[in-house]
Amino acid sequence: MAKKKKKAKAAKKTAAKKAVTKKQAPAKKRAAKKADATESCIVDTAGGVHRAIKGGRKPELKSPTRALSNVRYDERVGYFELGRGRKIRTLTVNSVKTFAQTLKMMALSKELIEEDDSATKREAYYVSKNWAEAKFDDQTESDTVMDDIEAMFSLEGVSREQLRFRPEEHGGSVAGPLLVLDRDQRTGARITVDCTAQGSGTYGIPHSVEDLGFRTDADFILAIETGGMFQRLHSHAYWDRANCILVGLGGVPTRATRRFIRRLSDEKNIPVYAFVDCDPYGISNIYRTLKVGSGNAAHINQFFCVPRARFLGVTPQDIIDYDLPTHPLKEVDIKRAKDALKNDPFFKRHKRWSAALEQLLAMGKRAEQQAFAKHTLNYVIDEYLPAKLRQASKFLP
Amino acid sequence: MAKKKKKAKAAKKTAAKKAVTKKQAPAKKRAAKKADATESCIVDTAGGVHRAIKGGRKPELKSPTRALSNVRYDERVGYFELGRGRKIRTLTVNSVKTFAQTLKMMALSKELIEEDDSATKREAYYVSKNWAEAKFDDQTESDTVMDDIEAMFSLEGVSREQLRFRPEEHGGSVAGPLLVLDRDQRTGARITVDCTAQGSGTYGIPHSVEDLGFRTDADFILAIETGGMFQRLHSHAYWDRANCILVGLGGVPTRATRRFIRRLSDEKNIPVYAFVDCDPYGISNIYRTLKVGSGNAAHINQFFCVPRARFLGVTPQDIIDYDLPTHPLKEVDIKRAKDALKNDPFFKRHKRWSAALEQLLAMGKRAEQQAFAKHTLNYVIDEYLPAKLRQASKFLP
Amino acid sequence: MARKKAPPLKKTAKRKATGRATAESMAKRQREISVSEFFTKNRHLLGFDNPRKALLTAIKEAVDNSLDACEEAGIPPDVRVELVVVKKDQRYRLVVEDNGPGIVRAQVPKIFGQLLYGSKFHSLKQSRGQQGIGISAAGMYGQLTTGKPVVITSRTGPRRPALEFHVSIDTAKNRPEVSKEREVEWDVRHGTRVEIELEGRYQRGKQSIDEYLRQTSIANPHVTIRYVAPDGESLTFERVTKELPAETTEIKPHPYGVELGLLIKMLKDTGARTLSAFLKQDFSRVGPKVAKEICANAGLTEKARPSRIARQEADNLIAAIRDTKIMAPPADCIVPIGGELLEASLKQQVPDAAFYTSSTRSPAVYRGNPFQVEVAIAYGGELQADDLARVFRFANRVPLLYQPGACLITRSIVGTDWKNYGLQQARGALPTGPLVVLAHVASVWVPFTSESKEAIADYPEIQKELKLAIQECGRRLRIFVNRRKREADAAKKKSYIEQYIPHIGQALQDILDLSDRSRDQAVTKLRDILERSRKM
Amino acid sequence: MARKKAPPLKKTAKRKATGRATAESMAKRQREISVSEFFTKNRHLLGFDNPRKALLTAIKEAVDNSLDACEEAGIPPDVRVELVVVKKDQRYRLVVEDNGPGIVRAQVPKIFGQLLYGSKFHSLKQSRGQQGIGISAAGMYGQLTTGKPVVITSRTGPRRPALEFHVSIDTAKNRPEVSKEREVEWDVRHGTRVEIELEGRYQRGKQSIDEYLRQTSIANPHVTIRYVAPDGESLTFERVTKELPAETTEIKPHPYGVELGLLIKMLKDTGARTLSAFLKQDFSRVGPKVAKEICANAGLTEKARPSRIARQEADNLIAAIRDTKIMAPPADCIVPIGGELLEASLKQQVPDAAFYTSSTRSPAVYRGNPFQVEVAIAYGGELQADDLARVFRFANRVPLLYQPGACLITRSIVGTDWKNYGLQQARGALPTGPLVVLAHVASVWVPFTSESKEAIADYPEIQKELKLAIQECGRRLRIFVNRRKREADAAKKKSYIEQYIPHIGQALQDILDLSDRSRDQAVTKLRDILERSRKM
Repeated sequence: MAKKKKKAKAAKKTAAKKAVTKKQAPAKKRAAKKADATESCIVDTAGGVHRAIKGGRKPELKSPTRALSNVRYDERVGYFELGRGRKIRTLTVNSVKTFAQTLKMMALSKELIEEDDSATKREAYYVSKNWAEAKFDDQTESDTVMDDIEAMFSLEGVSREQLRFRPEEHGGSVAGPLLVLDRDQRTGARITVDCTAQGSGTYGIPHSVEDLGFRTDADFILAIETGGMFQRLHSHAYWDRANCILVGLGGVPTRATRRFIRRLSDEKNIPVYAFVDCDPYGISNIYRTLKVGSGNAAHINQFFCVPRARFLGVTPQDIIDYDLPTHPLKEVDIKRAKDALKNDPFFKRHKRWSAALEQLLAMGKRAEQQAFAKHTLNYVIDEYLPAKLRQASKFLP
Repeated sequence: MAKKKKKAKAAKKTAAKKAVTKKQAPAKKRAAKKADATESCIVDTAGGVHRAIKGGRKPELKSPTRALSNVRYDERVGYFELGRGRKIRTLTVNSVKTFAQTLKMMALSKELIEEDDSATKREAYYVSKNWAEAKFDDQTESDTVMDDIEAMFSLEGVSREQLRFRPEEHGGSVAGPLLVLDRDQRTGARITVDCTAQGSGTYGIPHSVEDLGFRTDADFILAIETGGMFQRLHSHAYWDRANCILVGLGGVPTRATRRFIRRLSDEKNIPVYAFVDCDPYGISNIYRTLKVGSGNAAHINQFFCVPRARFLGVTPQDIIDYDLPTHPLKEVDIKRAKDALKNDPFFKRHKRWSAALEQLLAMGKRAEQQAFAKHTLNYVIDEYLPAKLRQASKFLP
Repeated sequence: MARKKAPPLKKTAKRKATGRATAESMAKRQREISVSEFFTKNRHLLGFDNPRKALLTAIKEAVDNSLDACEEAGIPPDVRVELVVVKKDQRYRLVVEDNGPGIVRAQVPKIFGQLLYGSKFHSLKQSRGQQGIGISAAGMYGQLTTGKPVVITSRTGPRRPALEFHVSIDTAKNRPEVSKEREVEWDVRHGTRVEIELEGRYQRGKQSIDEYLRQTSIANPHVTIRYVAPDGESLTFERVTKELPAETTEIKPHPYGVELGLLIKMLKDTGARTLSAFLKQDFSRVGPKVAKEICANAGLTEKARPSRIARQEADNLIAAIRDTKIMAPPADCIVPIGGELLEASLKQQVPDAAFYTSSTRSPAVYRGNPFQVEVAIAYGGELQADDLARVFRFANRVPLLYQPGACLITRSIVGTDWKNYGLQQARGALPTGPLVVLAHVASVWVPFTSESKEAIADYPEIQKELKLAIQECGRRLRIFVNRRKREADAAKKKSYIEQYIPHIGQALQDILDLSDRSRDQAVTKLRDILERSRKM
Repeated sequence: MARKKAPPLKKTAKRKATGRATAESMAKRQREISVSEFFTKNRHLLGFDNPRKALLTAIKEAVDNSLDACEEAGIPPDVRVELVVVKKDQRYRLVVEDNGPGIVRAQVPKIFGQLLYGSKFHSLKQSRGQQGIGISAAGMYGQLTTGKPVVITSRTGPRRPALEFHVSIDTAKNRPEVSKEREVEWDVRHGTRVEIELEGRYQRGKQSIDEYLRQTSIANPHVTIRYVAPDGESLTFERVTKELPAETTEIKPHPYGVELGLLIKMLKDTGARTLSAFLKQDFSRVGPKVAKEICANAGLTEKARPSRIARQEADNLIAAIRDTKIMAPPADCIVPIGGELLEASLKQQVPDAAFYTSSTRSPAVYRGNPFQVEVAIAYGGELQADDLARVFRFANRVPLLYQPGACLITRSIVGTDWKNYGLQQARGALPTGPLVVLAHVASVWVPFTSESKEAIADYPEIQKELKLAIQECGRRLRIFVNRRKREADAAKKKSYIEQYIPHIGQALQDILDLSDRSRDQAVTKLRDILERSRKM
């Protein structure tokens, strides 16, 4: 037993390192290593439970406290980090059902790793239908257990995707000078997908991006909020003109999209510029989440945040400089902005952001990224983006 | 003037034919012809207005009545068709503003065609900000005018995409044995996108699919409701095993996705099988809309409906045959099903569908397509789909 | 504390002998209770629930009396109301002074020192006071809370002396006690002045004295009221007209409103010798023909002696009356304010509206009592557009400030569908908009929901009249609103043509590659076409 | 009809000479109004608004009188109520008969034929009747609507004759008229029987006679009521105990409840020679020390003659009383029903609940009046779980059926947070659940919101006691509900362990590749660990 434990620990360390590694490794090899490390984590956790039982103690599971109070923001790290707060769940009469379900779910994860498969939250819920009394009565129950497992293993540097639970949502769209190194789904042979060669179509980010490799000489990644703007830039091959990779977020980016941008920017060391609507939703919910994550899901920030991201626009000052058509700020906008100014460690940390939000509130207006169409449809391509990019160093942090 | 008119009319006829053509033509040529025809339509309509004014009459615009009462369903045509009901809009004092905006919007469309560009609804709204008093005060206004123009030109067989107004929404995801013939966005050179060569990623359908060409030897197209199921089938390269093209709908399919499936199935003459949840939403809102369209947007059905679609599953009988985990039907489900049975020409026409809906109501239950995970995660690949496909002729119509 | 157990029955019997009561011992304790004692203990029944309301109620009773007296005497009322602080927020002295006919010496004590003494209770005639309780109750409340008598000064004519009385109530007997009576100097020709010191609390706002006086002035355009508030500020509500309301006449009861008990009493008390004469003399609207018909229907001879009519026969008589068609009672016993005056008054107090209208219904009858309803509204202008409509309620020209929710007037306004008249209205609520609604119910007997006379009770006949009057005002309001809207529309259309036709020209030029000249021709032509059609 | 224009002022002056009134002519019309006339016209103030309510009110007044009389005489009441149809849905004859002490001959006419005549108005003692209006008002209503007198039969002892009286009211004078008096055969030893014929409408259901009698029986466990309904069906509510409530004693007023006016009157009327004696004799809880302190605080000598105390001095006296600490009034003037009996009674009428409890508060005081509150609840069992809680309200053992929304009891229940006790409750509403709440307020003077005695008025002191009693019941309810829940939980946990531990074993085996034996050992061990902890 002792031997096994040691081995697991070593694996865990490797996994933790890998999660932030910048060195490129062949996809296959990395994938296998990761799988190994994840499995060891599961075995190690279950082993702890078993040991407790054998010793006549109540078994415990430890996960981070998920609350804003247990979050810290350090600019050098670049995202909201988990604090030291931990929640210990002891197996009691009351928690026995959830405990059983948690362990069953971990067993399912191990099985998925061994069979190199994955399951959505919903599939996992249906799998539980075979667990007799331990089955979930509805999906919110199984989602909660899965979130708990995710938080628990995040302490070991293992993400939900590594546990082989893949999200339900679509990935974003990609176009531009990027080669994605992947494997043929049939043969497992190495293949390369050229994101400049999709015609008017796009490369769709897969649900799990852990095992992808990249090759690119792009100068930056442009992360775009709306489908309409992404399509305009793509159909005019803006990526060619500016030598950049376009990523269409489609609103708040999915986990896969965030992880894709994070890995791409980390591994290729290229900056990420966010181009979103100028409103508290675009600034806070989309950009802030992309860059530093959110407070109440801090345990996943280490995987999903893109600390390299900078804010290209639309800035409150742009509304004035470009005489953009605006809408009045809605109640919810004002509330969101005030809340960010008051409570959000990110905006509080960056004076320039506080000033920008104050400016927005003072104007009482918001503008959409497509508002440049007022000048001419391609004003954004011909004027706005080039002008902005000339002063990239002045982008909001 | 007379000469111009004749030419326009001829062009119009061609356009109408092209819209349902099955012969394959080189993309470039077709695109150019279409653009020509669309432009002629616009010129012709505006010409009619001008002639009326010169004659001292109030100009009129004619569009189809958009109501369920003006819809007919003929199984041979395969989708809900517009009836003969027409609405005449006369230019009066009350309608002068909308009339002006409609003509301005048509002028914008002509400009887009001439510049080979396109605009989203939102961009069009912002373009109007330069129209002084004729500008739209909010986007719902401009959307309404655009819907009216779409309905008006649908009578000429011209779609909104041909008018170069592209939708805001994402297209669906595609994987499988399909070559998409397109043009390089930079050079305009012909290129081919191989949908088997996207690795774990996918081919993202562009916002406008009018000018795409296809090459494939797939046996069928499998249209899948959920991202989770699409990803399972894709990651196990099910498209290779079953020689089919997988299209992930992501809920109710977008216009681009519907048009993509329609054109692909028409031009390549391959059947479309829908694989959706077994509930009134999957059956009516997703499948019925995909196949025959909806009553209140009948003017676009000619472009977007996929009459070739058949219903693979999940059927109410599947719930019994495969002992699927279920949820109780919700109030809204029951209402929707009863409404379909009572009012929907499609379900009323097909006895087998009426019976299936009755069966669903009698059971009082619904099942999701991921429910097969109860057996094993890949039960759907190993058992369900093969069994179903052996009896494709028995699919619900 | 645990309940003390009652002793078992046996013991009770024993105790009965010693302590429990018998019929005889109980009889000894029976006593008459005077009506003053009764109302002292139940003062909330009269509107003296709390110090704030008490102050307002006392003023109201005094002003009502002054107005009634002036009008009866044909004098346009000048009323002065003054409120003096004795102890802030605790004790006030109220002074109400009028230019009425005064009160003769012998009557003063009873009017102010005896409950249920008055001239109006038995007469069917429209007046503010009804029961002879109000002013003496106010005095009693003052006496109870401050121990001070009511001070009345009265002069009945320029050549007669002004007399001052200090009057208290002996509540045990409901009889007045005059502690002082003397001649005083008073520089008015005739009139009455009442001073009451009482516990009270002074407050401005919704149910305040200011508001009560303002509304009184609206419903009484012939009255001038001067008001000196406790802080010394004075406020004057000037009369709009010097014309007094037409004099009302007293009527006899209408047969439809008579119950068996009252009929028996009337039969006993009448001076008439025959049943037929009794019916004709003692009732409204009974002529020889109707009397004959009633008698026939009741199976009684017209010559029957009223005092000999037995109970069962009287019962038949009631049934016969209900079966006989009898004309509605005469309406000259009630006098509405009148549309013109009501609008003028409303305009003076709510000056900034854009539209005023009113509707005065014909008199109608409930339970044999004639009544008449009138409604006026003010709309638009500077009135608050997003508040609920304000409602002024009046009964016999007296404003009703309390219990709006319990009042038939409020319910009738709420029950009207104001959406028909272009206003917003939530279910079960007053309409929302720049609207003031004033409603007045005048009757020889206004049915209040309680003796404190704060709300009008539910009678379907009155509700129907209220609704009809409201609807008439509503229809005129709709016409006004529609006309406004049409005018705005026409202006908008004219500018529409000017604004948007050039854009049509521009768009046609863009699409059809027209020359500038063609474009301008099209614009001109189109303008002609539309202008022509607009004028048709 | 357009308003007739009033003549201009000049004409008015002329008319004055001919028709308008003067002080003298007005004086001639002034008249006394009898209290009977007043209440005849304002009968809704007494609960005779409509025929249905009139029937219930009349029964209530008669039954209240019977119970008060029996209890005073120490006789466990047997009351018989019969309702006879005279004309369906129009006219009924009401008979209420008791085994009380009877009424002496001389008192019968006044008790039944004069309003405001009674024994309880001036005494501070807990009883059902208070004002001496109820039963004579019922008779007056009968007379007014049917013309018939009230028929009373009374026997004061086995050896005395039974006498029958026919009594009417002369409403103009508020005096009784006896139209017949005779000896009759009556086979009861002592008691009173009242018959009233009146207009009415009979209905079962929520505010019905059946319901009133049933609730009366709950609050009066020592009473047996037999009821014969108009359809001849009879219903008996048997007593739960033969013990009468403890006899209450009459108390003198407490100084804290006295206002200036009353104090002046008492000073005038007292037989005491000195101020100190007056305070000690005429008030509760004033001993030599307190009397001395009051006098000192008021700056008055103890020897002062009460009749010479001036108004201002009396005013000081009031202030002094408020500044002096005086013991709460004695509580033996009020008698609660008592927890045990209340629960027993509730169990008899609401038999299918799973849990009963009650709380009787110690007596407390509002405005110098002692009062006491008790609350009982029934919960669970067969009671409707998704309805609002049912509420039974009582004042001095009399059920209150009308105006629940205006009543302090309802407001206190609504204002309690029942979520604390495991029930659901919407904002501003009664709790939802299988719950019946009974509340009783006993006092020497119950403050009603109107003379029809349908709802208890807002006094913070009473509300506080109500809330405390409700909360005490609520806490016991919570304990009951929690115990139930704990029992269910324990059973559930036991089965939890059995159900889920094997899955933990299975999962550990899957993840750790355990042998079957290791797995089973883990399962056994884990079961031990959990069972052990569960029992601790």
